[in-house]
Amino acid sequence: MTSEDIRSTLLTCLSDVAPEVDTEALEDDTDLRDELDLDSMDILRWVQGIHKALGVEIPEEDYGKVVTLGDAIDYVSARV
Amino acid sequence: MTLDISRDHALELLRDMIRIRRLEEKSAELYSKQKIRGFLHLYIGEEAVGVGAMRALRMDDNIVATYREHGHALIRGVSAGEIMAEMYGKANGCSGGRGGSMHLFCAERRFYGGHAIVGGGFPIAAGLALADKMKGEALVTACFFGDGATDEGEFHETLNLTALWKLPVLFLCENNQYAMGTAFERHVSDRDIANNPPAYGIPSDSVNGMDVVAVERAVHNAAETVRETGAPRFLELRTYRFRAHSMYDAELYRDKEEVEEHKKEDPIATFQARAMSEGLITQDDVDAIEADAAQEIADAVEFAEQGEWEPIEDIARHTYARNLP
Amino acid sequence: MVPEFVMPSLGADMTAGTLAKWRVAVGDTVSHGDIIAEVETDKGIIEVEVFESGVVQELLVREGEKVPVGTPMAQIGEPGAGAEAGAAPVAESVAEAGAVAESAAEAVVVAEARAERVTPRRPMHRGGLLREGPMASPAVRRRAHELDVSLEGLHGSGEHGRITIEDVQHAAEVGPSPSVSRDRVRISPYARRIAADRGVEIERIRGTGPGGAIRADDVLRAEASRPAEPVSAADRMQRAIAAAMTRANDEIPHYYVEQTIDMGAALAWLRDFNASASIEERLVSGVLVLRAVARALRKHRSLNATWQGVEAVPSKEINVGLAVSLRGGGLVAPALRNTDEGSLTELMARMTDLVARARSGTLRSSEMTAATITLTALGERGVESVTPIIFPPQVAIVGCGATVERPWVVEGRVVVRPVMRVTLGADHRVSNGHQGARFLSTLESLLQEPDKL
Amino acid sequence: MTTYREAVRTAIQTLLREDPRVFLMGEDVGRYGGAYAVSKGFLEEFGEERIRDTPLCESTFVGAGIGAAIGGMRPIVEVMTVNFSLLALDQVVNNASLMRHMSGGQFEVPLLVRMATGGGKQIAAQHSHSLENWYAHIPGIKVLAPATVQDAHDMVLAGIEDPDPVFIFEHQMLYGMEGPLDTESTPPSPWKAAVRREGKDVSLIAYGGSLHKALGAADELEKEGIVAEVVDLRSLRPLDHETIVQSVSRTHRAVVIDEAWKTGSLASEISAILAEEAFYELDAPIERVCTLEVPIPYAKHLEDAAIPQVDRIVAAAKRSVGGA
Repeated sequence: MTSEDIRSTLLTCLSDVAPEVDTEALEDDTDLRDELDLDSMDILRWVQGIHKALGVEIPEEDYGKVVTLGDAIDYVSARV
Repeated sequence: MTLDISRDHALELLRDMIRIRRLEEKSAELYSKQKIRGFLHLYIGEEAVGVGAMRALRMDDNIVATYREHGHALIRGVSAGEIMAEMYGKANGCSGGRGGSMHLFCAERRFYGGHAIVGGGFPIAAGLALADKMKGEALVTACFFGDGATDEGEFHETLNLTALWKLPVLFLCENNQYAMGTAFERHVSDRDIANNPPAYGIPSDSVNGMDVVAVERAVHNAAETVRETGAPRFLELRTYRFRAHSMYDAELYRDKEEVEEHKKEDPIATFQARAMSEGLITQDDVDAIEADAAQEIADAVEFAEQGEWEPIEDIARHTYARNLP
Repeated sequence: MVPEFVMPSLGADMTAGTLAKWRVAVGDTVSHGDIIAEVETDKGIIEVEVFESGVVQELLVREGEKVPVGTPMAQIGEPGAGAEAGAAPVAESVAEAGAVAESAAEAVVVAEARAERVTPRRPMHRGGLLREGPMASPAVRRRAHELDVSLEGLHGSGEHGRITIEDVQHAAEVGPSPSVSRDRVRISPYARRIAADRGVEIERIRGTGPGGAIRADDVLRAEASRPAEPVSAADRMQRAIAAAMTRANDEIPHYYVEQTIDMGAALAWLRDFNASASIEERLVSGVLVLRAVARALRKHRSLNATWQGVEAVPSKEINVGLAVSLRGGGLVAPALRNTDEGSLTELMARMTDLVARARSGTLRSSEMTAATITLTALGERGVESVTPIIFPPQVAIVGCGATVERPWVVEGRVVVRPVMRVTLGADHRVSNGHQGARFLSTLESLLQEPDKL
Repeated sequence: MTTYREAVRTAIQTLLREDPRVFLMGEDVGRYGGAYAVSKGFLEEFGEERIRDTPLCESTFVGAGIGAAIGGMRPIVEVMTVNFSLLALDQVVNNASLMRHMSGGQFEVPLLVRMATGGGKQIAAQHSHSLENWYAHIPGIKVLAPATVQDAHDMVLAGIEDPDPVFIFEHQMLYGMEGPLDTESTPPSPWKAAVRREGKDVSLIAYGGSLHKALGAADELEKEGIVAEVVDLRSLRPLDHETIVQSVSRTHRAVVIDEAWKTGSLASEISAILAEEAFYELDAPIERVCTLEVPIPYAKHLEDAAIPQVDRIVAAAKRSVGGA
């Protein structure tokens, strides 16, 4: 699975949680919580979506490692 | 044949003709300077008609004139200043600036205009005469018109009506040989215009309109006959217009030679020469008249220049007796 | 991608600004935060910073020119990159962004509200990740700028009303067409006048005259059958909120009591639970508070009621409402039925479902009317204290701030504990401060024993 | 009850008896007694001086009326019909209307001109014109259109009393119409329109011969529950904007009935006034019921089809009210 595939999947999961976000315009260093107005419930749902799609589990204590899209891609790539 | 008039009479006739001429010349100048606008029809060359006719009429007679009527108004007693101011469009003009050159009016002088639709004055004259007749007043309504107007239906209708109803109208045809630019022989079937009225039972005559004394006598006699009989009469006054129809036209319709030929009959020059040759007047008299006329015209221009413009808020005035809501 | 620097909005009431001075030239390298221009607004000259880094490729607005907010003013790109080369991908991506929002627009009330009301938190940033204003790609905006066409009020012929280049060119040819939809209404002059006098929106009147023209009778009928529906779902929602909050503020004699609660036990329990639970069963702290409020209501029935005109009517069930703010603006507070029952995992699942449905606009009507008390948690962004207003006909509301670490005295010693400030707003016609204080006390106790929740 | 003809006659007779300045002239007003028998017997009573049969010269006898009016008389000129008045238009447009203005207020023309107008008697194209609007176009004259027996009388008196030229258009179909005539009371101002029938659903605005068709249409409409207001313009110049606008402000719908051709008609003028002054009162497009844009034909069925009739007015009113 390429980094681009992962990116695409993460964005799809994000769209499920926040369909109004322009995921194409999203840059890798964007703070998802801050910039996209995601709350803890949204983050949880996103993490759950990633788990479902890719089987990668992000524990609660690692939430700090997926603050941006780029972080999340790196995090997932290392574990998929 | 001598003039057979007094020195004073001769001086008056000459003075009035010169007053008209100088007024007209000044008007032409002011038109060029755009002080006078619109149409401007000059009477230069025809002065003997206006002067002779006006002197023959009484002040309580009615005058209906045409759009070439500055001279008629002036001799009738409308001041040169009021005439000039009217041509300026000023409120102190004789028609309050609403009429202009073609629509000079003066109720006080029974001067009923100033009509610029050729032939339109005939019925008015008939009506004025009708009113006088019905009121039992032995007045004459003098109706001036050009040769062109005899083409109009209203000429013939009015001859018919005035003859039928015996209305005291004196028809004065100022035949200056042109209906605007159409020569007499090209717009009238019978070259003797005086042949028309007798067909309606109206006596008619033709007079040399360049001879002020002849005009005065003929009009006097005709007017007195009208006054006595209460019935209409007709006079043709044969004259000639030296200037263009209106202020400027190319005069394509006549030769310069023709105009020059007629200028030899200039009513002022010929009368002045005769009066001087008969010893009635002197060059000093002429000089004095010219000086007076120049002063009168200068005063008239000053009067016009000093006049006020009618306020625009008053634009609706005189449309009706009372402004409509 | 070639980012654009657009005329920023420098105040809510600013619709346009005049470029007073460029502080950069084509070819200059700029960095995030640099002052790029001076813009004159009604309030004066304001220095404007750029949020991009790169090379100024093109200046699109001349000094002295007044342009609407959002108008591209400069293109900033990688050194050496051509402006034109980069423009197309931007156009595509923004069009895509439009499509995302449009799919949301197809949903009912709530989603529609979001699509129309999306507001970026930092509108200057790259034109905003969340769209604002007329839907138009940068290429379209640029063309509009070149042709001096305002996109405001321009009718878009593209998919879902997106403004196309053709629309802009047409507008440039025919001139401005203000209030397009309004002019299309076929209505008699008299009907238009009385509709305005009576505040009847003509867009919502059915015309019975020739060609569907609206006539005076139609206006009077529409007036008689008011309240007419608001123009859009977003407006409708905002009006409903406005009406409810105004009524609450006017009618309900609020009293407030507040307590700071030690969340140490609850968070520790939650951390352990989430570490061992499957990811699908993971909880958020909000669900603990929600359950605690519900359980507290069991003991304090005076707060579990609705106000019905002259008296409070107690509720048989415990249905706690949850305030859900919509990212596009708007607010809903659907109820979780029987909030006091079932396992936390089950409640969490129901809460997740409820929030998702609130955001997609598929709430059930019973969920909108069942609650007696609402929980509003605004701590996500660091707010420490909330003074909420009751949703009529409910009789109470609980506001939670952020959980923050503070010095805390435990058994005579100062320790650092995570604490949360909880505020109860309640209807004084139904309960009193003493009862409210006891409710908060119960809530505090419940949160100290999370395993029992 | 008095006929319209008798009402006009009574008014002229009163004037001739009371004011020596008043006289009547026109074609066949004397021996013949008037083409519409208005002046029958006048020649015997008032004599040839004051009852003047004119030659057939409309321009000159209208112009003579102008001259006589300027000269202090109060002429009543009967131009047999509007069709012949075209021969006198120069005198109307260039002299009667302008004299006061051009002379800066020195001369006034207290002239009254009467003429018959309108179609409906199968007298074909040259004798069926309705050209009141031509006259109503001209500042400096006033135009009246009596539609009732009372107005036929009162307007003649008002026309002579007025210091400006007044033109009265008497619809040829009305001379035989009967109605009450009060010669004692002070008549209302002739320059104001009158609401002949009050209503709430639509204003039928008419004058002269068309007024009675409008009233007939109002009867028909009432059977279908539409209550029409009927406005009689009475004066065509000046036009009473106020009454028209007030009526339409009550009903919000207007049907203008005019026997003239629609193009450039008084109906057009009324429509424009309503658009200018009552735009925000209009709940339906203004309807005009006018004569079809053809010469008035001789054959009865064609003539009826050409000029406004009750059924066309009813249909227009229904369109206006019902949106059908």
